[in-house]
Amino acid sequence: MILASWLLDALLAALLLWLAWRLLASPDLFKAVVLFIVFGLLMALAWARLAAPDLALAEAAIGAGLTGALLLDAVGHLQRGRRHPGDAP
Amino acid sequence: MAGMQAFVGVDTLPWLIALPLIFASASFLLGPRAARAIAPAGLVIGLLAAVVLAWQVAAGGSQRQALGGWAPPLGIELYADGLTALMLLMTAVVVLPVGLYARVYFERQPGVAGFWPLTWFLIGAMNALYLSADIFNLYVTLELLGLAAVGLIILTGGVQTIAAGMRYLLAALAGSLLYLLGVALLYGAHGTLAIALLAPLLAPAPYAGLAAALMVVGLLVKSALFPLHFWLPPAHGGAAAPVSALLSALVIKASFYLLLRLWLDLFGTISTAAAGQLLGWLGAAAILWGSVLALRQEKLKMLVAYSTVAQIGYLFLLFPLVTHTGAGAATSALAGGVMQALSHAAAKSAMFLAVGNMILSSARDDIASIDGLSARHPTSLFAFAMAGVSLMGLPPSGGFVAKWLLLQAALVAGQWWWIGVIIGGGLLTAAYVLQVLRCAFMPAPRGKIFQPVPRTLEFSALALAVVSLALGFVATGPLALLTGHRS
Amino acid sequence: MTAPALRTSALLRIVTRVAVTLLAVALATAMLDLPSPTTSLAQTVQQHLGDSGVRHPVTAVLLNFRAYDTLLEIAVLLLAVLGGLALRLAAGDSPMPAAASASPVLAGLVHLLVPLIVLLAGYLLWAGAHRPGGAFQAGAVLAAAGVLLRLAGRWTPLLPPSALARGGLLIGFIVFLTVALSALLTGGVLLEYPRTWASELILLIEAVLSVSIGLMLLSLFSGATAPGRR
Amino acid sequence: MSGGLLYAFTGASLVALGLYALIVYAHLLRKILAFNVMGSGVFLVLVGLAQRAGAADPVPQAMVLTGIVVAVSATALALALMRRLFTDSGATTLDETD
Amino acid sequence: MSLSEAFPLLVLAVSLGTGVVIFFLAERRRRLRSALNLGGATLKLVLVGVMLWGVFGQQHYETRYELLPGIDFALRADALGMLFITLSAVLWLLTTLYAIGYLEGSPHRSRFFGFFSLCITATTGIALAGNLLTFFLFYELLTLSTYPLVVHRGTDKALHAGKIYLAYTLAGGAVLLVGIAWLYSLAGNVEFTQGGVLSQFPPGHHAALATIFVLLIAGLGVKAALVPLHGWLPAAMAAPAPVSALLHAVAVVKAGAFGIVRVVYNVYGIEFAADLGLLVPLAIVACVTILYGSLRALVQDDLKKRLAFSTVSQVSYIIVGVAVFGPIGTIGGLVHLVHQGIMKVTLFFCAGNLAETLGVHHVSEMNGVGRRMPWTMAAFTVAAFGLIGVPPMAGFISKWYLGLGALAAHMPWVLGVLVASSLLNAAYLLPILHAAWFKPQEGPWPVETPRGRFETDWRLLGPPLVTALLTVGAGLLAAMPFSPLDWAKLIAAREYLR
Repeated sequence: MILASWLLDALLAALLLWLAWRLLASPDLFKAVVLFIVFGLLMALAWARLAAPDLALAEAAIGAGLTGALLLDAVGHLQRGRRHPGDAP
Repeated sequence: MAGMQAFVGVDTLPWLIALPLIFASASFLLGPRAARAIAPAGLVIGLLAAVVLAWQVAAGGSQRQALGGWAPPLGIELYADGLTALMLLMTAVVVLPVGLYARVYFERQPGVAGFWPLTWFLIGAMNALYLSADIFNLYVTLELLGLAAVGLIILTGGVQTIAAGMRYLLAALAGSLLYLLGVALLYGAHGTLAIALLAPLLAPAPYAGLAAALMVVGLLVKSALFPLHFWLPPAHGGAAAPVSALLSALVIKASFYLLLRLWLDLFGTISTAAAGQLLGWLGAAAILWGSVLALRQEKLKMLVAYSTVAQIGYLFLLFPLVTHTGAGAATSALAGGVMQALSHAAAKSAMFLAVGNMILSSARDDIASIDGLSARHPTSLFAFAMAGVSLMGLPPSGGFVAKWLLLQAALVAGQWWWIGVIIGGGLLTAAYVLQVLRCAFMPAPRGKIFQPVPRTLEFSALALAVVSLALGFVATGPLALLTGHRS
Repeated sequence: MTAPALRTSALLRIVTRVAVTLLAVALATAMLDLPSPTTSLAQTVQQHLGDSGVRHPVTAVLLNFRAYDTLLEIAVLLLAVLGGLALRLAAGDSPMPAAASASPVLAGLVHLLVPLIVLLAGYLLWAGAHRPGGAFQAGAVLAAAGVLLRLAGRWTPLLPPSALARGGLLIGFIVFLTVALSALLTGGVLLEYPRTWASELILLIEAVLSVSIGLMLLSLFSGATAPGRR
Repeated sequence: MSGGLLYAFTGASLVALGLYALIVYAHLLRKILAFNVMGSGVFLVLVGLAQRAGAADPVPQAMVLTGIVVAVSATALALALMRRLFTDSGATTLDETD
Repeated sequence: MSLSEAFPLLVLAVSLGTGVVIFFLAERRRRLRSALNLGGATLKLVLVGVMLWGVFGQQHYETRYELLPGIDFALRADALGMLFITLSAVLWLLTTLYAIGYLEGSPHRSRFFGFFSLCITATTGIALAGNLLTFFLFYELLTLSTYPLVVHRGTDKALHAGKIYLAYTLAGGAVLLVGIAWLYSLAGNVEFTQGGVLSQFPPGHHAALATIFVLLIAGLGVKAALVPLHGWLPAAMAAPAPVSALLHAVAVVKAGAFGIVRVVYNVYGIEFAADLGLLVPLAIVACVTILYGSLRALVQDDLKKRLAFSTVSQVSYIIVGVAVFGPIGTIGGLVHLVHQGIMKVTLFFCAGNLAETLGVHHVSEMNGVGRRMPWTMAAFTVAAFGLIGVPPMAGFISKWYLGLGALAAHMPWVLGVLVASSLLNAAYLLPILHAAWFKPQEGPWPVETPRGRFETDWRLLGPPLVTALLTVGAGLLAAMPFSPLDWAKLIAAREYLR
C-alpha cells in the first residue's frame, strides 16, 4: 500500500518533469500551451497528493483553467496576426 | 518638539501602509480628475506620517507591531528602526515634489490614465516593504512593487517603452521567484518566516548559504547591479520623466534596502568577507561600466539612466566594508552607504525632472539639441548641475558626505583599493555631467524655438536638487537616527 | 548592452545549462541535510484555530493569521488589472465589440450553465469556512461564468470602465481594508477582528472578495482579448 | 524518502528547467510559460519541504495560494504586454524591438 | 550666537547673498544689478576692515557647526586669513567695477555676476576656513563657480578652455580629497593651528605623513599652477579679462598658494615639515616653476598668454617664501601673496583695456600704444616695474625679503634663481614697454571702439590706476602699520615666536 502510493507519487513527479520538458521544448506554441494546461491539471493532482485540496482546487481553476485560457487566447492572437498582420482581429 | 508630543500614541506603522492604499483605491474609484485633486493632500499627509515615525524612533527606539494581534511566528510583524525611518522619509520627501511635477506634466497628455492609482500603490508597496519583518510578506511586497512599476513604465505606450516594461517585468518576476525559493528553504529548515526568530537559528550550512545566495541574487536582479542591470536603462530611459524619477530614485532603493536588511539582520552570522568583497567588486564594475556608457549616450534620459547604473555601484561598496571589518569601519560604511542612497534619491529625481524640462523645452531628447538652454531655462539647468555636483561627490552635498564616509571606512578597514574606485567614479561622473552642461552653455542657433515650461516643473526639480545639497549640511541628523537605533 | 545579442548564442546556452544544473544539484544537497524545525507552525495554527473564527486552517491563515499577505495579494491582482487598463488606454482602444459568434446553442448553454456556476461559486464560498474552498476558487468560477457570458455576447466590458465596474473591481479590496482599519480606529491593531464577530466578518470579506476577484480575473481575460491596433 | 521530499526534488528540477528556458528562449510566450513552470517548481519546494515529515502544514499552503494568484496576475499582465508589442510592431521577442 | 561668532558667517553671507539675488535678477535690471554688485563689495570691504582691526587687537572670531560626528565646519579669522581676505575684498570691489564696464551691453550678465559673487564667496570661505575639510569645501566650490565664468562666452575656444580647466582642477581636488581623508583617518579633525598639529605624531607615522604631504601639495599645486600642473592657466586666458584678473590675481591661483601656506604652517608646522625634509623638494619645485614660467613667457606674442606664464612663475615666489625655513623668508612669501595680486591684476586690467578699446591682443600690435592710451600704459608700466622688482615698487620688497630669507636659510642657490628670474621678468616685460612708448604706431588699430570721454570707459580706466597706485604705495609705505609687509611681519611673529 505504502509502496503503491509511493509509486504513484514517483509516477506523478516523473510525468510533471516530462511534461515541463516537452512543453518548454516543443517548437509548436499551440501544442506547448495545451501541454501546459495538462501540466496544470497534474499539478492539481500533485497538490491533492500533498494533502492540499485548496491548492488543488485553485490550481485547477486558476493555474490550469484561467491561465490556460489566457495562453490559448494569446496563441490565437499571435497566429491570426501571422496570417494577416496589421488589421485588428 | 513639544508639538510632537501629541503624536506619541499614534501607531504610525500601519497608517504609513494604509494611507497610500486608501488613496490608491480612491484615485481609481473617483477617476483621474479627482485623483489629481486629492493627490497633494495625500502626499503631504504621508510626509507628516514619515516625520512622526522618525521622531518616534528617535525618541523611543525601534518600533514593533504584530498585525491582527497574532505575534510571530503565527502572525506577521511590522518593524521600524532608524534605517527604516530614513527610507520612509526618503520616499515621502521625494514623492512630494515628483507628484506635484506629475500633476502638471500629465495635464497635457489625455491618453495617459492611471498614473495616480499606480503611483499610490507604488508608494504603498515601498512603505510596506520597508516596514515588513516577515520574509514571505516581503515577497508579496516585492511583487506589488514590481507590478506597480511596470504599470507606470508602460503608461505612455510606444513600442520601445512596452518592450522595456516587458523586459523589466520578466527580470523582476525571475528575481522574486529566486527570492521565494530561498524563503522556501528557510521555512523548510526552521518553520518560521519572522526575521527576528530566524536570525538566531541560522547556522553556517549548505542550506543557509544557498538560501542566502538565492535571496541575494534575486534582489540583485531587482536592484540592477552590474551585470544584472540590462533591464534598467531602457525602462528608466523610456518612461515618462516623473515615472523615471520615481523608479531611479526610489524603486531601486527598496530592493537594495531589503538586501542590506537581510545582510545585517538575517545573514549576519553566515555572511563571509569574500561574499562582501564580491558584491563590492560588482559595485566597482557597475560604477565603471555605467559611467563609461553614460559618457557614450546621445539621449539625455539614457545618460541619466546609465548614471543610475553607475551610482547603484556606490551603494554596494558598503558590503565589503561592513562585513567583518570591525565596528569603526562598519559604522561609517553603513552610514556612507545609506547617505549615498538618500542623496542619490534626491539628486537623481531632480536630474530626471530637470531633463524632463529640457526635453519639453527643446522638444527633443538629444543632448546636442539643448544648446542655448543655459540662457532660456537657467533654473532647470541649475537644478541639473546641483544634482550633478551631489552625484560627483563634491562638497557641499549629500553625495560628498556619502563618499567621505565610504573613504573613511575604506581607510580604517585598510581596504585602500576602494579609494581609487570612489575617486575615479566621481571624476567619471563629472565627465558625463559636464557633457550636458557644455551643450547647455553653447549659444542657441538663430531662430531656435523653445517651448515654454511651467514654473511648477522647474521649481520641483530645483527643490529636489536643493535637498540633495542640503543633505550635506544636515547629515548629522540622519546619521544619529541610523546609528543610534539599530536593533 | 549586449545581452540580446548573447541571449541566443550557444555560449549562453551552455553557461546557463551548467548554471541551472549546479542550482538543481545544490538545491538537492541542501534539501537532504536540511535541519528539521524545532517548532511546528502547523501545531501553532491548530492551537489558535478556535480563536480564528473559521474551522478550516488554510482559510484561518489566509484571512486571519496572515490576512495582511492576502490584503496585499488582492492589491497585486488589482495592479495587474490597472496595468492592463493603462495599456489599453495608452493605445486608445475603443470599447471592445461583442464577440460575433453568438450561436443559439451557446446561448442556450449559457442559460443553463451560468446559474449553476453561480450556485457552485456560492457553495465554494460557504464551504471555505470549514473545508477546502474559499474566495479565490469561488472568484475563479465566477470569472468562468463571465467568460461564458462574454463569448455568448451577453455582456461587453466598457473602456474606460464605468464607475460601477470600477466599484465592482474595488469593492473587495475596500471592504477588506475597511475591516482592517476599523480595528485600528477602535484602538486595536491593524486587521484585528473582534473575537465574537470574526467568523461573520471573514465570511463578509470572502463574499465581496469573491465578487471582486471574479471581476478582476474576468477583466484580465477581457484585457487580453482586447482588439489590437497598429 | 517521504512524498513531500520527492515533490520538493521535483520542484527543484522544475525550477532549473524553467529558469533555463526563461533565460535561453527568446520568444516571449515561451518565457511566460517558463516563468509559470518555474513558479510551480518553487511552490512545490515550498510545500514539499514543509511537509516532508508527512503532516500537512496550512501556512505554506496559504502562501502558495497567494503565490498562484500573484503568478496569474503577472502572467495576464505579461501576456497583455506581449500582445500589444505584437500588434504594434509584429515582434514576438524583445531582441526584435531594440 | 554672539557677534564675534556670527561675524565670519556674516562676511560670507554678504557676497553669497549678493550672488543669489543677482542670479535670479531679470537680465534688463542693469542699474539695480550694478548697485547690488558695488554695494555688496563695499559692505564686505567695511566688514573686513572691522574684522581686521579686531584681529589686530587679538579679538577672536569663530563660527562652528558640526557637519559630521566629530567633524566640524569652522570659520575662523586669524592673521594669515585676514591677509588673504583683505586682498580679495579690495580687489573684488575694483574687479567688479571693471567687469561692469567691461561687460556693458553683453548678454547673460545676471548669470555672470551671480557666479562672480559665488566665486568670491568661495575665496572668502577659503580665507576664513578653520580646518582642512572646511577649506576643501570652499576650494571645490571655487572650482565649480569659476567654470561658468571661464565658459561665459560660449565660444568653442571658451568651452575648450573650461573643459581643460575642470579636468585639471577636479583631478587636483580628487588628489587633495584623498590626502585630507587619509589625514583625518589618522589625526581626526585637523584644525588650522599656529605651529601645526602633527608634530606630536610618533615616528612610525612619519612616512605616511610625508606621503599625505605630497598628496596635499599635488592637489593644491594644480590651482597654484606649479609645474607640471600649470597647463590649465595659459588655456584659461580665453576667458573675459575680469575673469582672468580673478583667476590670476584674486581667487584661483591664490587659493592654491594660500592652501600650501596653510598646510605647511598650520597643519604640519614649519619646523615639523622641515624635520620631515619636505621643504627643500618644495623649494626646488617652486624654483623650477619660476624659471620655467619666465622662460615660456619670453616667447609668447599673445599679451594675455605672456602674462599668464608670468603668473605661473610669480606665484611660485610665494611657495619659495614658504619653503625657505625662517621668519624672513616667510615674510617675503606672505607679502608677495598680496603684492603679486595687486601687480598682476593691474596688468590684466590694462591688457583688457587694450583689447576692448583698440582690439590689441598681441605684443607685436602694441607699437606706439602708449601715446593712444597713456593712462593705461602708465599703470601697466608701474606694475611691470613692480613685477621686475625695481625699487621702490611692491615687488622689490617681496624679492628683498625672499633673498634675505634664502640666505638666512642657507639656500644661496634660491637667491640665484631670484636674480635670474628678475632678469627674465625684465626680458619679457621691458620690450612691451619699449614698443608701447618709444616705437611709432604703424597703421590703424585692429578694432578701434572709442568708449566714453577718456581714452576708454572710466570704469575700465579707474581700477588699473588705483591698483597701480597701490603697487607704488605698498612699496613706499611698506614701513607703515597695516601695510602688507607690516601684516606679514605680524603673521611671521605669531608663527615663529609662539
